[in-house]
Amino acid sequence: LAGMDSFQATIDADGRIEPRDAMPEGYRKTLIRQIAQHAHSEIIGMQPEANWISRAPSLRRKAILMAKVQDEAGHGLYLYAAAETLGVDRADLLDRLHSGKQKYSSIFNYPTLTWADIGAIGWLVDGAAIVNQVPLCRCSYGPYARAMVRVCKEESFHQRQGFEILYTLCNGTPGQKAMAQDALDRWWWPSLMMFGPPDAASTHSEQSMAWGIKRHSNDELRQRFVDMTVPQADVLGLRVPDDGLLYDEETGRYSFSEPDYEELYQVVKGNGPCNQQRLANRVKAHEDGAWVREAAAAYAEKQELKKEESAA
Amino acid sequence: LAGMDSFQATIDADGRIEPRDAMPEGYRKTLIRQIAQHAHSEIIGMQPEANWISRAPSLRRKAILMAKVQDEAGHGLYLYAAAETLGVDRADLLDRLHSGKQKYSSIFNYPTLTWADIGAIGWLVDGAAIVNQVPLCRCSYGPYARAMVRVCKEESFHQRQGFEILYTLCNGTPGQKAMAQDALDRWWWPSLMMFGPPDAASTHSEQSMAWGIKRHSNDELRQRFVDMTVPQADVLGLRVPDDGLLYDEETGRYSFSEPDYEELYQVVKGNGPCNQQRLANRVKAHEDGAWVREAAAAYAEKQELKKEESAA
Amino acid sequence: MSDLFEYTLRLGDDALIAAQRTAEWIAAAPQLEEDVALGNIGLDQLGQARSLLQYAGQVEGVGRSEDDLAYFRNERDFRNLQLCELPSGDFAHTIARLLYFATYQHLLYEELRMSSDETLAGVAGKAVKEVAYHVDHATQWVLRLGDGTEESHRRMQSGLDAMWPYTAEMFASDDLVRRLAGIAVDPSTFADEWSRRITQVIDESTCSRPESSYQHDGGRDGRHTEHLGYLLAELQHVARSHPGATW
Amino acid sequence: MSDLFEYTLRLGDDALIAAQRTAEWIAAAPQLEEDVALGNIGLDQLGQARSLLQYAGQVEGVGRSEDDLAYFRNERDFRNLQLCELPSGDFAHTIARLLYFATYQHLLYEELRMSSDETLAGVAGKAVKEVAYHVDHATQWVLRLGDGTEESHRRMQSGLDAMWPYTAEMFASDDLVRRLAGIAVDPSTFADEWSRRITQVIDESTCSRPESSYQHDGGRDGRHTEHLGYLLAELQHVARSHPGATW
Repeated sequence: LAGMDSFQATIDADGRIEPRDAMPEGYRKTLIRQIAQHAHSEIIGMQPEANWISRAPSLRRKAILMAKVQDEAGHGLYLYAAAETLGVDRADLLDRLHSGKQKYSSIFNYPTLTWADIGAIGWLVDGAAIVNQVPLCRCSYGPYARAMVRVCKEESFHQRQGFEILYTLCNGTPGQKAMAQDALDRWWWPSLMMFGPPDAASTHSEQSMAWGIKRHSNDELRQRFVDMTVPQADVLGLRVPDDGLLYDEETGRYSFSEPDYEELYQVVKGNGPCNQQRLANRVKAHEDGAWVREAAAAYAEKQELKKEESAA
Repeated sequence: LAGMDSFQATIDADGRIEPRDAMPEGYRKTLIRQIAQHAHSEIIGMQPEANWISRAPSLRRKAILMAKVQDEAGHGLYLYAAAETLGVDRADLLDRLHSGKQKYSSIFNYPTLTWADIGAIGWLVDGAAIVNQVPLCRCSYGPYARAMVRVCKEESFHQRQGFEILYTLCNGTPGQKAMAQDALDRWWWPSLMMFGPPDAASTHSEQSMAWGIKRHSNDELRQRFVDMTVPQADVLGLRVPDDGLLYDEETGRYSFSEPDYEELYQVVKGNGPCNQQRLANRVKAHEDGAWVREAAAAYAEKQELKKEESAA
Repeated sequence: MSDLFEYTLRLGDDALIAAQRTAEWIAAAPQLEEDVALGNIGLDQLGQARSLLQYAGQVEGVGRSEDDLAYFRNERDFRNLQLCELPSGDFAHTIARLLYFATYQHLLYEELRMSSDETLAGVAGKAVKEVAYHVDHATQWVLRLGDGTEESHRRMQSGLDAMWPYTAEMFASDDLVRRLAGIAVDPSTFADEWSRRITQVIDESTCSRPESSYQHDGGRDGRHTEHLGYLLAELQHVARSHPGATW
Repeated sequence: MSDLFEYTLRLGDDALIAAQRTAEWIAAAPQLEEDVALGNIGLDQLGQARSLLQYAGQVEGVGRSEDDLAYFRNERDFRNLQLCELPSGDFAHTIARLLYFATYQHLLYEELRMSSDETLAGVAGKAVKEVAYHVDHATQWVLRLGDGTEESHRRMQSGLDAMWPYTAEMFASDDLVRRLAGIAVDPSTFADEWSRRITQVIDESTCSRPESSYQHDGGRDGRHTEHLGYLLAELQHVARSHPGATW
């Protein structure tokens, strides 16, 4: 109980909880769920982009895209490691992903249909991720906060690359420009929904706020994203597909239409265009790789044994 | 023995041996081997062409190619049926193909690398096949001779289509013309070797001649092919890749260089560019289809049983 | 873009993409007879595609040929059902798709024979006989596989289930079809009949009719699965590599 | 076509096609660490390809960029080893190819650092460190898989055997390399050393070094396997679909 007092004191002082510190079970569980879901999103999120590596239209873009998808694998690694500091292990978390018990971000259940989607994902999806994640760099749990510092740095790099892809398309042939507009049309609303349901309908939020895991409400972050992104669309010369979009000169903020949250709930429930495909691919990679992981474990054990024998 | 006398009399009179007629065991075996090899060649021969169906550069050409490859499956069917009249069954013959005990024409162990190869196969490979096969329409074994009549009719259609593909390429862009020349360069020598080793080195031939299975020597047929094909190359405006090619005004025939039979022997032995791939694909299709064939047999049996029950 | 052009493209793209998938079986079928049969079916589908795309080009009136439409449109401009572009899977998946698609095409073409557009009516008149054979072929196989061995039953069921979420798209009605009343067929009108026919075959095969599930859509608006891009890369590569060439 | 252009293309195409195959593993590797590692290796290979193709374009002197060479050449103009274009197969096949190819590249680049052509020497100086890591990575996996479980041993042996018939092509010497003495490296000069290194790894892994067998060739003359065409269709499709576009 002294530990719990100290936990609350640390939270109140905006300090950092570290793995060996005492923490309420709810705090631990909430963090595990959130970090795991975040890690899963990184690795499922590799798929829609990896889908275009073989077809990237220039070698430079191919290299950038490969590096980006590889970064996501790296983010997955840090995040699983952060979750492991809370007493779970990666293999279990992966099992929970594969069995559908844990979720990943619904945005990755939309297909990447053209090369412009790679630009849109970088610009909008990574952009939204950054807005969501920057506050997490100050999260009360130390290992998660530190992982997020590194992740955010790379994400903002990715976001610029995505914007640059679209900028090039928008200044290219009419076919390229149309491809960019089409990508924005398809990714805009799903991106807005990355911030979750509207505050009125959001569960879990209050406790997470009190624990210093969450720092801003869904709607607040969504607004921040719109305010940041609309001027960038103007720079690209693209039209944001929202007739209700209006700039308020006084506040310097945009008002915008309500996304179709029914769609979000459907996709979360598994009824999105790519839910089955993404999970099936993931499970296949995992199952196809089982013999490799087993071999590595068997080999390591043999080596260990040899070392012991030679020591004896 | 009266049967054997009648066999010899039929052969001597250039008549037809039919399935129920008596025949020497050697005659039967030779025919089975030859017909099976011919059937195997039809079905392995589907692969190098099927390789371009998905990529055929116009819908009309795609349709023609699909129909052609489908015809080859049909030829395979007639020929296996002809072999079955000699007391073997298709499943056994396929097993012998899959285990490497029976061969198929070595020409199909070369890869199809460009669309022009589809033209070259039609023009040269089907052209050579026709030269080989027309005499077989008069083969002493009735079912084989009748199958060959049908096969030859379709092959000559295919040969014209192949020529037409090349004709279009040769009258197209410089890139297309170069593609056609390249295809001729690669397929010319393998096509010449479709007639088998030079007469001096040819085994089995004498007995097959006596039995009315073979009617002309390898070299004779090869010469006929060259005489037929070189003027067609001239029409295309392509260069036959043989510096030794010479037209003899008096005889109206071409002299030409000796193909590299060492290469032929290597490919026959299994050492060609695609031997492993062709056989592996065939075996895979067969194995992947095993459950389908088993299901069809099980279903047929159940239906039979039901019929019997309702009759009882 | 005219309604008639758009409508003709839908039917033409269905047939083209279906033909491309069917042709993948040639030289890889479970038995030689099936190489021949699937070859026939693929050729029928391709033939329909050619007539329809050629007509679409005429309707459009800017000089595009069947090949221009097949080889030089981008993925987002294709109007086919997602069902047609899905990977072929194993033989049971292919047969399940053929049952669903050919039964749909059969009902569609039966009606379309009465179209006031003579060309469409003509294409449908020829095609309806072809697809009747496709339906029959698929039906025979669903029965054999469904009521064959344990393994084939399992695979047949899995094929029927896997393709099912892509079937509702076939019957989606929209303003375009309604504007073309008399010319086009509104597919929602024969959804029940399709369902009746399919159910009968599946029941007889001892398989279970798939439960209703999430249904994909978007093909008619050019929103496809990620599979179509790869299919088109292969389909179009040679033609795109030699712009302006004749074949 | 100048000798130096042709030679640089050979090395550049090897790296490009290898990178394309390596990248197929990204998001599909047996474990996350391997997604990262194979991503690194693919990026190294792609980086080498870009430097080499860019230089090839300069040497040729008609204004072709790395992208022109990668996206707008036809199959018969590619000069890569057939080994690089073979389908990736399972993880053991991929590792077997990487062992063979990276060891070859390592020996090649070690020599090429001394080339009198400063650009090639520079590319080699950077690349040699990268491929040393590839060799090490492949070696570690050959040991783990070869001396892991029964299944992994069997698969590792099968991978080593399957890729073996495509190795002799790496060491083929020809007039072009001889004409470029001092600039190019004659790969036949390090065939024995390659063999020594490979044998050592295979022996330690408890696998058997493949028996000599029929050896394929032709890549340096643009005669490839039937697999390359499909790889290029995918690689080039978007670029070919938008001629003249910048990305």
